[in-house]
Amino acid sequence: MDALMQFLLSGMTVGAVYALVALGFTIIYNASDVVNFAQGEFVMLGGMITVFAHAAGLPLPLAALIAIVLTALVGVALNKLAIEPARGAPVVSLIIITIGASIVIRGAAQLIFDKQLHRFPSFSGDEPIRLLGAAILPQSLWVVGGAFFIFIGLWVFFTKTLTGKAVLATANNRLAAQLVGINTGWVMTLSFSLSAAIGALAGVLVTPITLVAYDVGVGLALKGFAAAMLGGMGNPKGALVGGILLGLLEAMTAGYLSSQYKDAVAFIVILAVLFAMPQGIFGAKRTERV
Amino acid sequence: MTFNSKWVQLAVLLALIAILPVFFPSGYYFRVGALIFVNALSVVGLVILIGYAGQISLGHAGFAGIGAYACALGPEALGLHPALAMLLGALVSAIMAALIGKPILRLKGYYLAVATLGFGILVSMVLTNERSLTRGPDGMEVAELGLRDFLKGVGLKLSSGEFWYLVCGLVLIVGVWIALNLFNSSTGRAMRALHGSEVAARTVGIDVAQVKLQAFVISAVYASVAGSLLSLQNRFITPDVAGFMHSIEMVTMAVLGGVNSVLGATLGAAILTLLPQVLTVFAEYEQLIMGLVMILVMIFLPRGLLPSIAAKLRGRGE
Amino acid sequence: MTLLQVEGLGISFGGLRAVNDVGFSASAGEIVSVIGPNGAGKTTLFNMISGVYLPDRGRVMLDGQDVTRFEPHLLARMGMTRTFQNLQIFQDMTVLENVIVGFHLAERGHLLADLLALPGTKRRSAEVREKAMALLTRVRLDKAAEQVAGNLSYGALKRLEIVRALAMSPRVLLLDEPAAGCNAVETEEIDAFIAELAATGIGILLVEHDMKMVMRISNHIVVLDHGEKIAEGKPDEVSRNPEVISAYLGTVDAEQDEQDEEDEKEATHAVG
Amino acid sequence: MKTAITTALTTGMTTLVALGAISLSAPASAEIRLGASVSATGPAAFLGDPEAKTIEMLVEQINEAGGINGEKIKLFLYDDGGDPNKARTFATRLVEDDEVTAIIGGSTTGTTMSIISVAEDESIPFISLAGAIQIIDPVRANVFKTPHTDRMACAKIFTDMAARGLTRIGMISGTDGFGASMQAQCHDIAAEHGIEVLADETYGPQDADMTPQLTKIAKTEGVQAILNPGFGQGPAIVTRNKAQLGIDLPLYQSHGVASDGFIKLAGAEAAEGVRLPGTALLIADILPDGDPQKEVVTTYKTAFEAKFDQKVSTFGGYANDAFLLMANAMKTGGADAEAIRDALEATTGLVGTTGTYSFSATDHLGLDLSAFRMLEIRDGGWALAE
Repeated sequence: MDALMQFLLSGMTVGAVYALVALGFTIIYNASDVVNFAQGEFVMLGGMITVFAHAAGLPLPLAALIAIVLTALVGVALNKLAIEPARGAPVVSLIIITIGASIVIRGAAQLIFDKQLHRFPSFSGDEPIRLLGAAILPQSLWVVGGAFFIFIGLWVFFTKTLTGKAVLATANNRLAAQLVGINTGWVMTLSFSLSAAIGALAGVLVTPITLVAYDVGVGLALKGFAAAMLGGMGNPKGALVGGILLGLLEAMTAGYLSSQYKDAVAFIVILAVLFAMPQGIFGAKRTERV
Repeated sequence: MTFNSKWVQLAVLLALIAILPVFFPSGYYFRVGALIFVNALSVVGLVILIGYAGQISLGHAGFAGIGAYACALGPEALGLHPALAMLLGALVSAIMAALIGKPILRLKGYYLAVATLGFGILVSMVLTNERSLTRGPDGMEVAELGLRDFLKGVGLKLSSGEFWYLVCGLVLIVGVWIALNLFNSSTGRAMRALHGSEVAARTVGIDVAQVKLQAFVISAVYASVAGSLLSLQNRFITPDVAGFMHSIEMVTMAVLGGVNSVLGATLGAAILTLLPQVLTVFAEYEQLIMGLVMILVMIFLPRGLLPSIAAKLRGRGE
Repeated sequence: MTLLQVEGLGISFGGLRAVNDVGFSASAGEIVSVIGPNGAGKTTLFNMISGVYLPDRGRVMLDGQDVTRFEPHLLARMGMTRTFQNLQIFQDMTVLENVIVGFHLAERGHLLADLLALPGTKRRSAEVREKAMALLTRVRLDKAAEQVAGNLSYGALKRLEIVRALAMSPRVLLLDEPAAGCNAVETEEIDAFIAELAATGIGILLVEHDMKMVMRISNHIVVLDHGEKIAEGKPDEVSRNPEVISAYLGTVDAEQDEQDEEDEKEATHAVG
Repeated sequence: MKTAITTALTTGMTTLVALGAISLSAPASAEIRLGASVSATGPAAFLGDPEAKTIEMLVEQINEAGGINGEKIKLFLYDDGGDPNKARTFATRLVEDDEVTAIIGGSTTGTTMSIISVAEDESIPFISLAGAIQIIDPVRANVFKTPHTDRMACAKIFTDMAARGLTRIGMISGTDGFGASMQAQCHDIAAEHGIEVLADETYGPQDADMTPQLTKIAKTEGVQAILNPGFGQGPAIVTRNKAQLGIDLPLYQSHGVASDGFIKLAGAEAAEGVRLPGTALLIADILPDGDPQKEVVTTYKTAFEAKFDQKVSTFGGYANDAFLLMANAMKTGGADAEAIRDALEATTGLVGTTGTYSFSATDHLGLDLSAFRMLEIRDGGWALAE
């Protein structure tokens, strides 16, 4: 029983990490139909900048804030320099562009920072919280809380605010959005900076648990992408559920089957879900118009 | 027509492969050449899948892994000759592609991307984790093909580099020939048609699911043979060959050179294989430059290097 | 004799009945037109008959065989094909290749033969190429044969789409607004061409907005409104039907707006 | 038609130009050419990064001091990114194009194995920096290595466990090359040392939480200690997770994390009491003055930390030792590959940071367990466990 509880808590922690990355994918995808494979690099930047700013003597909250702002700027630059100029390119080209961007960011981080692993102190100490015979670190609660907070924020943003609706409208039909007076250029800037900021915040939250190095982005982006697709790309609910589900799956497989094949089981489930629901769990069905 | 573009393309490729060695200052260039040909071979397969049929795959390194490990395991576990093992690998890849392609190819765009990605990761995971068979992440040694010794026996003495340059060059030419045949055949046109409009292709009687599957299987065989050639040449193989980054590298090569053009894709393979070799002087900046090249080509030459350059040249000529 | 029979066909999208209980039949050599205001469900009806959408209710019979829910490529093999309201051309292929693809069923051989360019494949290819050129000549597109299809004018593409469909020697041909966007001369040309086709014994199902054209060439007219069949009969009968007149008069303005909106959506869809 | 020709010509020209661009560095003369291919970037970067820095630093030092027998060393250093395929290409390049007389490198077992086939074919002496036993067993004429084998690390750990009466253990290993190789080696020799492996778990190199695996191990009846072969962030997370779960079993890490960075990442509190087999390099400060390794570790540590503002690691030490061995052999062998190989094989009693090397025709590792020291983390620092 307490073992099961521990697996659940572990799954929640890891799942929340994936969900945080997956949530970052949502906004850019909603605004531009681009899956940004550089999303993992935003997470890395969030962690690395905080580490170095903190090491330079800044208090942790200020370091984190600087990291989030700087990463948001990187997001805007990514949009202006790489995505906007290639608007309308086919999916393959966009995948190559964002992967290229992730390689550039990683290469730059390796030059600017270093190749070492880093971590900064947990926000609320390392004294584990005991729960029904299982233990969870306070930082995990920060991560899970962060995922839910961002989820609710995004949900409100997309359904209740005019700006959020403008983002959705831009993705749906850019021309029409412009015609009704939406500044689509601004919407794109906003979306990229928000996505990048969410990624950076994720990096700040997870670094005390997962540690950070210049090359952690690829792995995170892959899992986040898988989680987002599992839940249905573009839907914040899908990102949250997909992430948590993926984390729980891995933890349960590691706990009860084989830790060797926990990633395999996760991907098999994703494949199975996509066969049954080609748009993911919460993805919108699209009828082909002819 | 006595002369068509298929034969011109093949002739140019053949001439390049035959003439370039004259300029090679050392045996190392043969190695690089052979690598280019191997990469080009798997990329030509992707041209069929992505360029002709318009389907994406981020997991084709998985098939390269199957081909590579078939050559490592076949001789050891089944006592097969490495050449037969290569055929077996191609067969296994084809069967795997047919089995997973059927459900996967119903998906579109990013969903197809994540599904193929999952497949690739599964293959590399099996290769990494099944230690008793594959020796795990440290990799395993691969048997000698034996053909070089045979050639030596009949009086043709080639260094390892020269031999593989020749073998990979010849296989690439065959691969390109097949891809060009396909382009102008009924099946090839069906692939390109469904790329243009799936629904229209269906209404003229094209079994879209089947044609997509054919493209997937053919490209898988290309990747598998390329993987086999790589492992036979290196005499050593690790699960990295099936890794995600290798899949990405393959797609990048294809798209960079021009995914609709067999020769273009070959050029893409050449550039991306050469780049790290040229950039060793700036090793620190290698990644940065690599990423920038990917972005810039996609923005300024969206159809890929070769088609864009060719279009520019043609424009000036007129 | 009856070639195509549609019985009680219906489909709903998210609870909304787009088409409900529509039935009619068409014989060889006959031109049956489906008319109605925009949003009446004409294209949806076509999509169901041609297997693009799966109907919720009803049957489609081709030559006495139940072909409901058959995939489009199977229907094509049985001799039914179609064109599209908003062109579905293989943009990156040449004009000639577009038509050759239409010959797919006649040309296709074994995959291995294609890969190795065996003599049989080459022979079939050459035959088909010749036939395709003949078809292009018929619609005066032979000069453009080697051009990339995407470069052609709209009217030319409309004709190209029709000959592509003809390439497979269909017994039943569904034409979705073949004259839309064409000028008067082109319309007349297409008009004559369709009549010619019907004369060779092809059963033709036509969706068309140009009422003059419909009245002139149709043998039989089916009128849809709000997804339901409101009238059916010979052209002069239908044109006098008061229900038909009110359906048209009542929606003339709304119709145009809706059409524009749809076109725009399509355009962006194609770009994306 | 015309398109096809232009297209084809363009391809041809571009390929030619690109191929021409490779040969920027033309060979010069009167120097000893040393080749190196290490994984300075990629997943094995924290092996390859200090290795690359060490080799560059040492070449610079020796050339400033006048070279070997008056001849300068020219270093050709490539970054294979941990990719065995690239490593093989660079090895070919080193041998065929740069015409080096000896090679150091191969940060991982995979890259090492790729370099081996080239070195063996062309009879170029090669010192590997990777751990697996298959590199030197069976002995290959031209292949040597400096790190202890994984098998020796297992033996060292098991000996210590047995001495403490811990005979039934649980293992949690990384699935990267290092972890997987050591996991297999430990299994092989566990019985010899009277150790029983009751639980055997793994984790991926990028995993963020290992509590399920640790819970399983802790729940396994009779487990007395935990062994964690792996490198990178994995061992740090395992150590933290173990503390989080309050598992009160002794934890052994591998030599893969023998650096000060590990204590920082795992946190001094969680890492307290962790034991691992390490080299003298880590405890240079507390090494008694009479220790034979005192001088060499202090020299290297001081130079490296002064130059790079970065703590030394065991891995940089491997490169240091490989270079010392190579330079020593070059003193007698000059720029002749075969003579260097023979001199290498004849090396006796060369003191390095990892241990004292004595090669022979049947032993191309030349280390024994004596140089491996069982270290324990106490109060956030390293201490000798024995």
